[in-house]
Amino acid sequence: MTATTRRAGDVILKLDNISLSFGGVKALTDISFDVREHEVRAIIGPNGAGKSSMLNVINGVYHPQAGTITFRGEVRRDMNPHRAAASGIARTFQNIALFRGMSVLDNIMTGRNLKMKAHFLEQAIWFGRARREELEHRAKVEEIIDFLEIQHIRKTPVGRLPYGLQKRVELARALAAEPSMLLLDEPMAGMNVEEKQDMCRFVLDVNEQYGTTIVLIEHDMGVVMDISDRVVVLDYGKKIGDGTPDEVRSNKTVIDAYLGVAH
Amino acid sequence: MLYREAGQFKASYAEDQQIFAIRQDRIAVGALLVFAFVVVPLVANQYWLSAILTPLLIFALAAIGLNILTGYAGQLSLGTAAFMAVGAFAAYNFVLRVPGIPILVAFVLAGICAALVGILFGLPSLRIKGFYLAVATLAAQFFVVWALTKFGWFSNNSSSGVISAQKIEILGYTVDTPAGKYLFTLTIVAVLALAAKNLVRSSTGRAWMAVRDMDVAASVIGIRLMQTKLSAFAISSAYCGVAGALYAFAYLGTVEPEGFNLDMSFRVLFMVIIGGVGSILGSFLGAAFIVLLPIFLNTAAPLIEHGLGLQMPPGFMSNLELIVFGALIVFFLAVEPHGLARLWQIGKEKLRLWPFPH
Amino acid sequence: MKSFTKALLGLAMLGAAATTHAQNEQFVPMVGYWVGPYAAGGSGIFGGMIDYINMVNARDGGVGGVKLTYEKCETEYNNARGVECYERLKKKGPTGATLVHPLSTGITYSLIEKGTQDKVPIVSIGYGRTDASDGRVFPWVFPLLTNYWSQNTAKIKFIGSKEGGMDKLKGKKIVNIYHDSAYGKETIPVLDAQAKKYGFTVTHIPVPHPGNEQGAQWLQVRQIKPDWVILRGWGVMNPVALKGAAKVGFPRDRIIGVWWSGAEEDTIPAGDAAKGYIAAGFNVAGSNFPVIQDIKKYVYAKGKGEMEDPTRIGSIYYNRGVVHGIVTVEAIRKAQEKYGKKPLTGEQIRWGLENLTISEARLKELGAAGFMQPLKVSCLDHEGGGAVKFQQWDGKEWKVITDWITPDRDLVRPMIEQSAAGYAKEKNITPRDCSKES
Amino acid sequence: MSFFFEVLIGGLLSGVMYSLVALGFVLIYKASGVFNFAQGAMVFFAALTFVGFLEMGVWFWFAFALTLGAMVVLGLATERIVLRPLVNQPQISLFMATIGLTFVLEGLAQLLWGSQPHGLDIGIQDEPLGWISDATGMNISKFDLAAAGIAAALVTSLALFFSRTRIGRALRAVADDHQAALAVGIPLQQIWGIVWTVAGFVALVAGMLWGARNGVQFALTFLALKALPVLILGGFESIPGAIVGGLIIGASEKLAEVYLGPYVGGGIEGWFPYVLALLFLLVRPEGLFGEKHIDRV
Amino acid sequence: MEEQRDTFPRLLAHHAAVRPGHPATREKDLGIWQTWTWSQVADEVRALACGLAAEGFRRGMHLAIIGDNRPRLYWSMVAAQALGGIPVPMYQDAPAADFVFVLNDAEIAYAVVEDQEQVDKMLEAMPQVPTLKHVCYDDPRGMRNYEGVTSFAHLQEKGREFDRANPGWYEAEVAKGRPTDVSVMLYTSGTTGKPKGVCLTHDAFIAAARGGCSFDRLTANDSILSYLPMAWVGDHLFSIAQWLEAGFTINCPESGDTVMTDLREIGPTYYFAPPRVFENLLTQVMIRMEDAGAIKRWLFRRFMDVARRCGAEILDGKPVGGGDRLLYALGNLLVYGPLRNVLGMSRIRVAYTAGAAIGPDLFRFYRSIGINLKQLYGQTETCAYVCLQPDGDVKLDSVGLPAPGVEIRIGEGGEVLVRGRMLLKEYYKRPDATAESIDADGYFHTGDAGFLDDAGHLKIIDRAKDVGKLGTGAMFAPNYIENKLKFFPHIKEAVAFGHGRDMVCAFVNIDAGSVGNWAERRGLAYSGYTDLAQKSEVYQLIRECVEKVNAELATEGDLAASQVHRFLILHKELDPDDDELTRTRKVRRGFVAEKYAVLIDALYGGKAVQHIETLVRFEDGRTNMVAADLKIDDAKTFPAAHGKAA
Repeated sequence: MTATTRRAGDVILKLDNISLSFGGVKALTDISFDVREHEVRAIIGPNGAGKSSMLNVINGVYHPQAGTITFRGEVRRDMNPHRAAASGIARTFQNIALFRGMSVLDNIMTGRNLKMKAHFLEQAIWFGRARREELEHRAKVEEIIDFLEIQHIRKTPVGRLPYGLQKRVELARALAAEPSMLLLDEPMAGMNVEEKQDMCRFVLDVNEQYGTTIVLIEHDMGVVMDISDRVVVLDYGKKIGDGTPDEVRSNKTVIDAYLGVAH
Repeated sequence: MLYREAGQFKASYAEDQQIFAIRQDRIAVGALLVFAFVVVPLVANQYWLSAILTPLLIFALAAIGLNILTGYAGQLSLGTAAFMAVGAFAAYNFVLRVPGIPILVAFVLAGICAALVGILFGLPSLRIKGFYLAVATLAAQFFVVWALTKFGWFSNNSSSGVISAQKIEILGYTVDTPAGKYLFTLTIVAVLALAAKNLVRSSTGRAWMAVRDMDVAASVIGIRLMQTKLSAFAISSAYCGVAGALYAFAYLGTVEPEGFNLDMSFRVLFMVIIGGVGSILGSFLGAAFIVLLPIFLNTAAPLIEHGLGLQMPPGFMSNLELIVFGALIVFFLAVEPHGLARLWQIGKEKLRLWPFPH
Repeated sequence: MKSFTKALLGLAMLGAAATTHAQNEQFVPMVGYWVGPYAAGGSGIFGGMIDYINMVNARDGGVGGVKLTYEKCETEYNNARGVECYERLKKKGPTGATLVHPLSTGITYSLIEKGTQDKVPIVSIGYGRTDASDGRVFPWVFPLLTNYWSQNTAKIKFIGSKEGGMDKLKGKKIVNIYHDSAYGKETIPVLDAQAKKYGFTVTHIPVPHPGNEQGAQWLQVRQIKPDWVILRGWGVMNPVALKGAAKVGFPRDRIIGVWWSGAEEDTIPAGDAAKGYIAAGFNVAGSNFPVIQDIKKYVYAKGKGEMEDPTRIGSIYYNRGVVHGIVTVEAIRKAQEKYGKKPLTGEQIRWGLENLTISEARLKELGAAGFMQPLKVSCLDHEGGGAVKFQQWDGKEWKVITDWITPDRDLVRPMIEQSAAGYAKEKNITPRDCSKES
Repeated sequence: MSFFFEVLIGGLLSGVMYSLVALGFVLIYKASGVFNFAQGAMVFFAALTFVGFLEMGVWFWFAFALTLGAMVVLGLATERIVLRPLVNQPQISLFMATIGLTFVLEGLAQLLWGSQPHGLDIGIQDEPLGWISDATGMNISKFDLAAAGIAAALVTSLALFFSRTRIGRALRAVADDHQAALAVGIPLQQIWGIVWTVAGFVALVAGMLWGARNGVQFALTFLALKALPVLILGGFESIPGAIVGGLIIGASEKLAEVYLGPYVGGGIEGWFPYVLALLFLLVRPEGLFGEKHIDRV
Repeated sequence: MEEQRDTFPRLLAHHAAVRPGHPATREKDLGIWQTWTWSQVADEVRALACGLAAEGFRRGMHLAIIGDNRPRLYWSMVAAQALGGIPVPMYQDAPAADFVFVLNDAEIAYAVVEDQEQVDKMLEAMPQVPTLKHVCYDDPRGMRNYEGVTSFAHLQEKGREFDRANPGWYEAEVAKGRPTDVSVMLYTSGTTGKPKGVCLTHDAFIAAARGGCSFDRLTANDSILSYLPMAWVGDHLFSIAQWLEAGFTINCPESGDTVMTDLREIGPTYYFAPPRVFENLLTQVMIRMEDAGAIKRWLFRRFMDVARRCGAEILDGKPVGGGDRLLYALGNLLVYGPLRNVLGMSRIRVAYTAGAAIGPDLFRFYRSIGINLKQLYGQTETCAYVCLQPDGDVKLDSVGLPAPGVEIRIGEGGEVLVRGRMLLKEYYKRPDATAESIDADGYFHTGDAGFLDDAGHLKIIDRAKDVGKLGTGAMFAPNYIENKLKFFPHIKEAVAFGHGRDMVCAFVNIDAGSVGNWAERRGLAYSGYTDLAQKSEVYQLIRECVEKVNAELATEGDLAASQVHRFLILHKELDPDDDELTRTRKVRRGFVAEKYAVLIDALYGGKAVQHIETLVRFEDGRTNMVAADLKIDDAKTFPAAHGKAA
């Protein structure tokens, strides 16, 4: 996988002094960082460092008690999941959050729900716009299926899939929304080497092919250093490092807090 | 075994997304429809038409309604009968109070009334889930029956609270024979079942299932939880409402609020569970099972009694029937918790793979 | 094993069973209930009716030589199942169903149009559609003996007599505790009309189904301090009401129940709290009547009989069933007078019902003098009586305390005719002209 | 004002009676996550069996023991025949199964003991306490007070059972985490058997009290419906919740019926508790004593 | 003037004119069967040809085509032919190094490849192939940052522009084509030596295609699944020559992994598969049936007996008793029909197998369940067209009658010699080899030993050079023995030795799937292929197979001496990546003998165990050393009984 030049552009997401706590327990303390367009931005840190909480703040599942979020120039106190999705932020979850009762295809199709405009009455008679939409979006979804090489499981209920494939389907669902920013919460957790390689390839392909900005949380340092442009390091809800992989690698605080311990 | 699918390939997404993607299924469904629409009215006697098939279809419709809510959108409801009652009384009042209203319009309006009531009682679903919600829907059950009894307006001040449904008239033709009522019911149920199938295979249905399976993930991909849950309540209730209207107009002819009791809600829920949660087909299978089982047991009882030459104490057979009914339900849940639809599915898969086991 | 095979064979012949009926038989469907909350009533009434029919078969060899047959069908007091039972049984027997006792107001309503269409008389004794007493509009429906409105006026008459005359009712306070259902509400208009007529005040207090808890209602009663309480209860509501009355110290002998509140099943569970309670009834309790003795002799002595618990023979519900049986048999007998001693169709039985007269003398012949009121049905009047007796619970059994008290027909009949006319209008029925009926 | 208190006290006392039924639900839900709709039918079954033995002339306490035995057999059979095959099924399936069980119990009870109602005298009269009436003009039933006392004793003994005995502690472990309980070697099925037995015992007590109050008849099965709002309010998993919920429901429904009922035509007791519980849920979705769940993503 | 249908581009034009709306090509892509009609295909080819022209591709040049069976790659062949160029399809799974020789040999300047993987190989080969300048790829996936390569879409775009700028140019180019022009160059895999480019003319291939189509009455309404390597002559015959001749529909599977599913979906009417595929299918059928319930197994056994008894006869239209016919009809409903359906063979009218000998039992199995499976015989040099088995006259041990227009002679040493229009024009730049294989009479020397039976059917015994003699002087036909062994589902591959020796010994490869399944059912634990192969229980299993073969051989006259006396089970699967098999999965006997000489010595030396270390090469080029102690087992042999001659 040769590193190729990416078109890292302007800052599109800026988080300023975000603090979040649950019933007195501080999850995030005064965190600021930004994400540039088209870059791969990694968030790393030991377990409980607040990485997932950070993503949940970005797409509005959690509401920070303090701080502001600036997305595409718009300053907000907090997001809500629907608005985040509507403004082009998609994500995957640390623990697979697929719709277990549905097939792979339907799962990915839900990713396009936001783009479907047909009224339920039109859908009930399966006519006109509703039918057309279904077919058009199916074609789109098939491209994603092809892209992520999951053709063979298209009609399989997701519950029957092995873990690695479920992760891939989740990525597909997120991609189906054609997001401009993709939040990946440990996309490679629990995978074997081969699956990790595949996932890395997909993440980079997404980034290159669609120009999608990617914010990812990952434990595997090798992966993080290989594929990310810039890395934010969190520890106990605080930011302790920020910069290119090389910079972070040589950051003393980071080494002490994180890289020092065996991972 | 009967499925010969080799050579049935899909050259377009339209073909691939058909409800019945296998040619043999299409033929079977076509044959079934012809049978139901043509052969049954010609062959079946009045008892079968008016006492078995018509209620079966009506309950299937109610079960589809509940299945939309419980099976697809994952919101457990114990208030089905209440929504049916709303539909029945609404249709009655529309026909009564709006002179010359076409019956189908009255049915649609009845469905809308039920939908509105459904939305009202669906509001708690935004905050609460599972059994808490189920028990909350009981409030709808009790409240609606109470209100219909309490306010005489609903029953046109009938002294007994019982309403007599008006005649079904379509384009000047009065539907009053058992076969006519059966066909009327069948048509409505078939159309609505198709519409339900279409809904659940389009974005609305996927949104329901997404919310059912994992609501946080659903909201993160941009599905509005409130809209989705309430739409499920509305559409589900509308189906139940139309079923209720049919129950009054095409089946019993007269209904009283108490007829739409908790027992009926449970019966519909049984249909959904036994038929198969999240399956339109299952709604029909479940309705057939729950409608036919007691009748079968009841018919079989005296025959067994005579056959065995036993003199059972009175009430013995009735109680035994109840026990067998309950036991069969438990048995079914244990043997196939995903319902008859799953059994059907498994059977079909087996036939498709025949002679291979997998 | 053999019998099991037989049973299987029987199962296999589902539906074919109808053909096994011999020809000289008159079929009576027993569309009733033996399970559920109202099973006590259903099992008692159908027990009495079936025992009576069996007794007639055993003692007299049937009616006019025609043997009576029956088949039970469980409705669970559920309209839908009742309709299914009716549809299943209406064509049975050589001539179809003689008549149907749905024993449920809801089922009765559902069957009115079906019975009219199928020509099967619907007989509802002491329940059902009150305005069906107007036989001009409801030729096929027979709410025989008495209806809710009639009995209610009789109750007021009774209260009046206790107070020392109807004029003494003025200024009295009556509370109507009713089951909060269509059934319970049915007498409210009559009571209101009577309150206006006689100048007493009436307060209606509903009890939600099933009536397990009546603390609030009886506290309200206590606050109102009425002179009389009319209890329009159903099932468990009755004993709980009596207990409730005891709890607030309201005298039980000032509570007057309807006949669905006046059976042993309603008083026994209340224990001592029921002592003194008065209820109306169109039949009385007791097993000393010759007709009951005949049942014991011809049925139970041969080891048959419907009642598992023989102590229930002679109870209110059981005897009510015997009344059902008498009415059924007498209607058949009457019809046979006109159409001959052979199995008759529902249409012929309808004539029998409409022209049915059971005089005091006939009652005596039947061994039922004082057991039920004399009956005279006509085209105009499908009720045929309307009187009730009042009975008081003495802690062990019901004691009759009045003779037949007739209803306030002047009040009730116009209400019935008005209601029936409304129905006729709604359903586009031209009422019969009774003067032209034979 | 004394009328208000009379209504309130009457309501609280009948609330205790609701709690008694609700307790059975809580016990089973806590230990096995099963929402046992058959609890009402168990109450009916227990009461009918008990009164059946009594009417056969069996001595009171012996009849009690016999019935308790029957309930134990019933509980164990339920665990064995209904729950064990359904283990790991979704909650709704188990719930449905208990509705099926309701039918079986109803049929079985009436098959064995007939369908007519019975009176039950347990030696406490359901009459006003004279001295209170004299002193305050309020009627407080001896029976209700006794029932409240019995309920209190029952709750206390259950609380002791849960906190002091080995089995009780095991039960709590099971309630907290099935897997963990299994891991430390607690035989889950045995625990469930015990829970159903205890629930059967609670059903018997409730059945005796309710039976003595209203007569032993089919309508006892409807008690389940009275218990449901209590459960919502108190939380499915909380014994104190069942008590407090019962008191709140009992008192508020009586007050509503008396003071609110007349405005809407009365008879609102049927749905008022549900609506009350519903409104309460909107504020606090996990019930009064329920555990708050945070969705972690 | 009568339309000339003598070159492939003209055939394409013919179909585009005659049946423009008829589906010509389908491809399973994005979940559905994307379909192109003949007129669309003609347009695509035209655009492609013009695009190539615009890039400078000219008459007489060679166009390398590498990839899975993709419609666009098929079209490129015709596009090259339209320009008078010569397509050179190559085996897509070969590593870059393997391409170098062919690319250089054919002086390739232009290559059309499937995807990034193949592009990478081309780029890797480029430094050693100075001529290679233009690479065009079909699948743009992952190609964003590649430079110096063209996308297919781009090429076609360019072509359309070119076409607009030069109206009539395409037609003129097509018109310049001559039937005697070389239409395609196929490299023979060659069991020995470097590959040779076989030059085949339009005329040759069209003659072969036409003969085949008329022989089997193929029409435009037939359809086939194109899933075999495009570089293989058979695929070229079916998916290009017969496609363009008959005008039927070719269907390209989604990927190599989904062939079975795709086969089932398409349900082709005309099907070709090498014996190995049929073997694997049967093995799978048997394995899957073993998991079936008792009733199904009983039904299956019962009706397979019926089918064995009369199925093939019914298919051949021979007289069969009424009872059997009835049973067969019932079996058809319950077993054969569903079986054909799940195999995707419901609609098959004609199925062929070739490339290696097929076990008679295997062959009979398919015919008995109503699949008209036949054998054909041919080589790259003969457009895969020499003998065909006619419907209704299928002899299991023969490869059929000479095809229309083919003359056959048996030459010296039993070698089969053939002559006809379908013969190659020459070996590319190898006049020596050309002269060696085509004699003065115009007969091509096939290198196979065989004979014509009384009815004129050709029977092939073995490769002429492989037929050897045992030390005792008895005839030794290793292939024959190996095929017998390979018929057992447990045996995937076998190599028999015996030439010049006293007895026959054999290497066996077990079938991991079949034997694995067998082991699981017996609760036999094993850690991997090597471990499984060396289990004594497995040896026992294989020994039984070997002994059964021996018993058969004992009845086959001269071949009785070829009974396998000793055998061993190899610790690894023979693999094309290790050069042990050809790309068409034929055993490279010499190579194997050399590589495993130590094992052969052990076999003949009477040792019971032999240690061996082997280098294994993985797909990605990595290698690994596998060491094992191999057991050697003796098999029972039987005295020769004179039943029938081999």
